[in-house]
Amino acid sequence: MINVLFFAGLAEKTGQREIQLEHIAGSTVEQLKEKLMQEYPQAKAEMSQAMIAVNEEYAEKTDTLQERDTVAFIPPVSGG
Amino acid sequence: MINVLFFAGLAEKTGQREIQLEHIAGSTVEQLKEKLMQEYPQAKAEMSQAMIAVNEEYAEKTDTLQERDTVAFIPPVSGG
Amino acid sequence: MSILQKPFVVTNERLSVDEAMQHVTNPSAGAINLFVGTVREWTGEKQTEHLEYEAYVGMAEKMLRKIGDEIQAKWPGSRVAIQHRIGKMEISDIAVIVAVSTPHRHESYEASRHGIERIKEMVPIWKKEFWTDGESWVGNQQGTIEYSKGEPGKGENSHD
Amino acid sequence: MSILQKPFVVTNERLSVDEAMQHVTNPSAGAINLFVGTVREWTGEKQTEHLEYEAYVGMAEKMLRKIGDEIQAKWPGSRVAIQHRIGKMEISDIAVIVAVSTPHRHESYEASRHGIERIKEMVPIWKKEFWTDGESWVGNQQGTIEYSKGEPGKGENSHD
Repeated sequence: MINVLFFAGLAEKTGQREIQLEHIAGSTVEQLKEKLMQEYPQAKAEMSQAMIAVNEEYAEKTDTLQERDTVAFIPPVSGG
Repeated sequence: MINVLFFAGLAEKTGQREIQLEHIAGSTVEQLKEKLMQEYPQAKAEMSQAMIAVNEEYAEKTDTLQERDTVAFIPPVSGG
Repeated sequence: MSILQKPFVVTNERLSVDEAMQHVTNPSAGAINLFVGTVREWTGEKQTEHLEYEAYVGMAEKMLRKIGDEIQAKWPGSRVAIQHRIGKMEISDIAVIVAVSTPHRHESYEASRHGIERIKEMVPIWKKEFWTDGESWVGNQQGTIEYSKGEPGKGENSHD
Repeated sequence: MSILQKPFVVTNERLSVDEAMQHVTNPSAGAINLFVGTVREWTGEKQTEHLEYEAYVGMAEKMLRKIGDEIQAKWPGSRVAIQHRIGKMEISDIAVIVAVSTPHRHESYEASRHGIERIKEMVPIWKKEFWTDGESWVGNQQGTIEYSKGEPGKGENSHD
């Protein structure tokens, strides 16, 4: 199982802050992103803009996901 | 009468913090400085390095002093 | 122990410059630079009523510590504290404090500036503006910023 | 009324960054930069035991206000407070605070930097170092700085 987090505008667009996905381990970050863009078409633009963090570190598109990873979609940040 | 102030190292060298001088009005800042360098030869180096303020504003060498002016010798500053 | 006693923190508590400064004060320091981000009322013609900040707290604190490490590596002898508030904030409230001490003044400005720029680049915190005429998340309205690859400031196209 | 309620002040009192910041906080500000000069223990091989600052107080406060005016003219919308402590100070004590608020962060750094540089150029305040092995007034030991003409930063040879 993999945990997925949404924040800010992306949480509003998906209507979710956190979801669990089975049978994703072994996919790449990019594959997960594409899957979720299909599942939440209303949030497609925001997802394509988002960076991905895996276990609280920014990840590359080609990184492979593992069982129990936490994946976070990070919309463009605006802190400070 | 003109009031003359010394600060920091210059106060230590002259042994004075404040002196009064008569018959100086009409002289330039530079003339006063030369007179005081003769009067306090032990402080000559410090005086030549000092800037002069008249009534709390930096003055030019050629400015003319007037009765009741306050003249301050400002050694190189080191605040901050 | 107040949470503000952590030098790198994302918190709902009000921030204090005195407390932030205490984290970096030390006998080797001759200069401390404190950058304080406050809630501004006017942005051009638009009036802010209040703001709300949201964060991915665990990762955000980790990234703040990483920025602190970057600064200490780049400016030897420096000490750093970075504190960010989240939740609802009113006009003039303090949203962020970057505190850096260094032996001499020049580096304190450079290092502090590096800190706030990196926060705006890589720390997962988001600001929602509540204008008098609507609300919006800041940072993605334009669609001009695309994070295509990896960590901001390291990827090839991380920042517009 | 505490003397720290004056935005431009030279005082024997301890300085407070919270109080300095209050002078510049306002709804148009999105950024506040606080530069804090503290007493450093080590300068190369030399160890400071304590410092003493002396000032020509009336003129120094006038020059601090002048620096504030310069900043407000150069960075419209900025607000400034500059406070300098005098008398005996121990390691890590705050000697000076330059507080500047501006609408955006870039100018807050620039304006604050201008403030501290001008202080070191033109404000009649002097520092005496009490080292573990002696004492000396700072600023004229080298004999390299000569103020030949008029106001520093305006005369032709005002600063080395």
